[in-house]
Amino acid sequence: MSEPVVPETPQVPEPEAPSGPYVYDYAASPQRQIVMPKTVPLPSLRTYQAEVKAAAEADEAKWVKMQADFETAKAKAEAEGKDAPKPPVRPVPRKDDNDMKTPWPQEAKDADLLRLQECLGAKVEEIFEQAGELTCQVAKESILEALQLCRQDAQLNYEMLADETATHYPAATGFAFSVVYHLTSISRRKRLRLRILVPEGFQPETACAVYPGANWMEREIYDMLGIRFANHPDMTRILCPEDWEGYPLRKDYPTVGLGQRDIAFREDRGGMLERIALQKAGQLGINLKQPKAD
Amino acid sequence: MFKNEEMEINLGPQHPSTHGVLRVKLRLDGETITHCRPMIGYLHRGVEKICENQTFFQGQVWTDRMDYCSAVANNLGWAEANEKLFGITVPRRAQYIRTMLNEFNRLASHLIWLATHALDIGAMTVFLYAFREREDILDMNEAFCGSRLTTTAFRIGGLREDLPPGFEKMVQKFLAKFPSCLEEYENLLNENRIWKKRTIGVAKLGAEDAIAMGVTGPVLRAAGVPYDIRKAFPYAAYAEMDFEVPTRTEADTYARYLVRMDEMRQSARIIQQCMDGMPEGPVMAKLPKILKAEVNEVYHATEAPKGEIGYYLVGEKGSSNPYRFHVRAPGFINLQSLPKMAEGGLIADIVAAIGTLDIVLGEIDR
Amino acid sequence: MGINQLSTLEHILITTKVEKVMNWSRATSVWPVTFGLACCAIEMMAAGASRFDFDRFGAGIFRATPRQADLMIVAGTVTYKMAPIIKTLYDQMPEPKWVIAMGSCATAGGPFDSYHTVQGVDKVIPVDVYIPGCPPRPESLIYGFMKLQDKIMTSSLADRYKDIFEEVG
Amino acid sequence: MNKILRTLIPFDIAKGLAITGKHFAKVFFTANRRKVPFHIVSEYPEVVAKVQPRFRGRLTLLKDEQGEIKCVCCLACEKICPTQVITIEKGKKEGRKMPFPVRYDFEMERCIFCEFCVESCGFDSIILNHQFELAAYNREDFSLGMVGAENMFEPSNVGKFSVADD
Repeated sequence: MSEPVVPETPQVPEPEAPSGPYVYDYAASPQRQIVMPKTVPLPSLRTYQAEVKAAAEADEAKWVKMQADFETAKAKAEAEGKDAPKPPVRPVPRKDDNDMKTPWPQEAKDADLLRLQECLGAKVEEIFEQAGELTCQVAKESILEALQLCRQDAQLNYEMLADETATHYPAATGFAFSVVYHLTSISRRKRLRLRILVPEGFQPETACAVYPGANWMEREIYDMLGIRFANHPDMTRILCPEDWEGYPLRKDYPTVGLGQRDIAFREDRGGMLERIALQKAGQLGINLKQPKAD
Repeated sequence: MFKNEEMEINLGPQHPSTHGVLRVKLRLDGETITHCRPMIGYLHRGVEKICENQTFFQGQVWTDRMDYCSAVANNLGWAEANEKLFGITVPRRAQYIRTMLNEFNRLASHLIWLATHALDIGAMTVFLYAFREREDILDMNEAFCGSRLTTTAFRIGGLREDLPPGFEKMVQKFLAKFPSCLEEYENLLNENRIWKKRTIGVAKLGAEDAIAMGVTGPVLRAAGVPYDIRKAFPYAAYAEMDFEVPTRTEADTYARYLVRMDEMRQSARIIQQCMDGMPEGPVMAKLPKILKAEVNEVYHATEAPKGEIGYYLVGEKGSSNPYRFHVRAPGFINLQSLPKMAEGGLIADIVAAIGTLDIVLGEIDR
Repeated sequence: MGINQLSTLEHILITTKVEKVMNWSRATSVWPVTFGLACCAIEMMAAGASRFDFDRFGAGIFRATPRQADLMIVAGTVTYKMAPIIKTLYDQMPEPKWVIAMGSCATAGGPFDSYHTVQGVDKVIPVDVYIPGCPPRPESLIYGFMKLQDKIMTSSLADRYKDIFEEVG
Repeated sequence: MNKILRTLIPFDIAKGLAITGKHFAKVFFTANRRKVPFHIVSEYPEVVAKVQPRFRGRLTLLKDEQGEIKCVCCLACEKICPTQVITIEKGKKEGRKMPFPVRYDFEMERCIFCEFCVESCGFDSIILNHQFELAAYNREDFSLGMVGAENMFEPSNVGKFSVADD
């Protein structure tokens, strides 16, 4: 069970603001502020149904309370001999006049999802449809099994792994990331989304054995979010330099990086001064060696 | 005295034929490549992270700058993914205009591919000819959106403005001359001995390998798989268009060249149909002033010139920013297959292999 | 006194003329290095292609190696992974050399105010002309290039190496 | 034998030259007959470049007929700007009911010319004009604004597209 990760703001000396009007105020930049999410926007039929039920109950309770208030007010008014107050009208939700129709999660009716549930049994945690897309959430230990089933089963036959990515949910309890696999069946013209929820430190099984194309996508997930995949042939960073610190797409990482604006340059036109030697890439990608003071 | 030794060399990041800042680490046995490892990230700009701090409306400008050769296709995917997230119905005229601009964009992207690919292999003239036609398309981009390259063409729910006056005339003028221009390129290349020697049988990638690696776009179609998202999962106005999906079975560089040339013909056909059947009506759906998402996740894929571009969006309840924004970049996935294409071949052929993948580093690194 | 004056005059006459000729020849045959980073590189290619013929300014020969080039057009976003390479390339260019920062990204990091982007290439190498735009039109690039030509024409050797002379003594 | 001959006699070069020559002749003669310039190269510095009416250039504040700045500091452009290049300071001016921008800063070095600001403006007080010759020697020159900048307020000398014109 992982607690919501409270970000430790590293103590980085602010770069000194050079004079001149053109300098962008980095300290005040909205990109620098970390806003931790408070909710867990994980679409799920179960939570949606619970929300709808809770909302209906609250609505009903409000209505009952309004009626009770009316009764007491009426009794009070009668006792005092005044005119009776207006009976309450149940408020109807306001209808917006626009072309938007929010897609809500719906019961799974598609044959593929039912087939997955039939084959995997209790390993399937949830199936639902939303916005015309099929989602199947499986247990995190049995993702490889589910992928193999999708690839090899004659009725499913999802040949291509279109995309694999992950999302960070720091506010959630019980898990920290969701990893989603988007499968495409070229022959059947269908798409399917598999989803697992993984806690911090858990290493899900790699999909490279079933879909070799997952290699780089999993490296990107590791680079950006810090989820390591078990049995992956080459679990190294792909976009950031090898010695980059932190995982940028986590919610506790600021958009403007940590202490990265300290590149200094000294004009060295003729090559007569001491050359500014390039060092091995430092902590944050680049470290230009300062020239010695004369 | 002579030892059998493998040599390791770096191709890039500054190399004229890597189309940007790609670095490829090669191990050579003589002139044969035994090991090939593409290294990317030299243009990683953190688009996904920036978008999480921007509203849905603002997010569009970042999609322009991912695949800068086909900004309109990226805009289309972004707009459609958002429309799926919010459940917006787009007016029909807007769909037609989107389709038309998307096809123009495919032409521009394929032309720039043709120009640079031919330049890499040694045909300079095609570069000058292809850029000549591309300028006409960019003029149309500018007439419609106000910018040549980074168009910011569409808005969530439709378009900002209708077509400018005189646009139809420009389109017809372009369509009248474009087929003859295509013939010109083919005259220069199709039977060119150098071109044929450097492309036929080079950088093969079979259908099974391609599907396993997740490769999409013309590279997959040149291997004989007629998978085109415009046909398989129609979006915009493609369901009403009559066009073919050109395929080849040779799966080599020359086949990909032919597939792309045929695709340009089909694009011109689609543009003509769009102009003929352009419906009247509004171009923007009725929307609230500020779009607030509900808890929802969508993955919307469209057919960009390079392959399948997919947008994965997670919405947070009551928030106008995307909670998570991820791009399935076609170049990123296609580039994975470079070792499969290049290993066992000659070092000179890796230039052809990189060129035929039609990569744009902006979308690979994002 | 007289001799002294004459030598001063001679000195002025000859050096200014040589400088002028040198500047003229440099300004009219600036060879840029082929170095595209991002979106602006496409517009740079367009500037070199058929409609905006960069050859008209003597700058159409894009060299693939920095050792044969005088001008580096930094066209695109500079990231932390790329910055050391740009510095190396710049160091490899022979003197005299000039740099054009093309586009918002090279000028100031542009829209990409993020963890992996250098906020302006002038943090890594000195820049002579900045061209804003995202990306700039080819005409913008040509205008910026003409500004660079003006700068080359009006520059003098003494100014160029002033700080270095001062330091060396 | 055939191969050697083909290698010796440069057929392909001749073929390529023929195509180029044919093309040149075609363009040359049609252009001459129709009395149109047959070259496609734009003569930019000598001939003023033509841009399309919707072209997005530099941001400009507009004045109304009385010479007053139209901007009323609703801060819509500041909020919608994806790169946060606009900074407005609200203030008051004598003899004016609406708020008056004491400072209107525009950092052009970061601007991406997306025209979202103009789209969001409900008072038509800003436009992106047709100016694209913006190169400068210093980054300071890109910091435009009401304080210390000269032509931030002037309407562009080139006519700018507006939605009403269509």
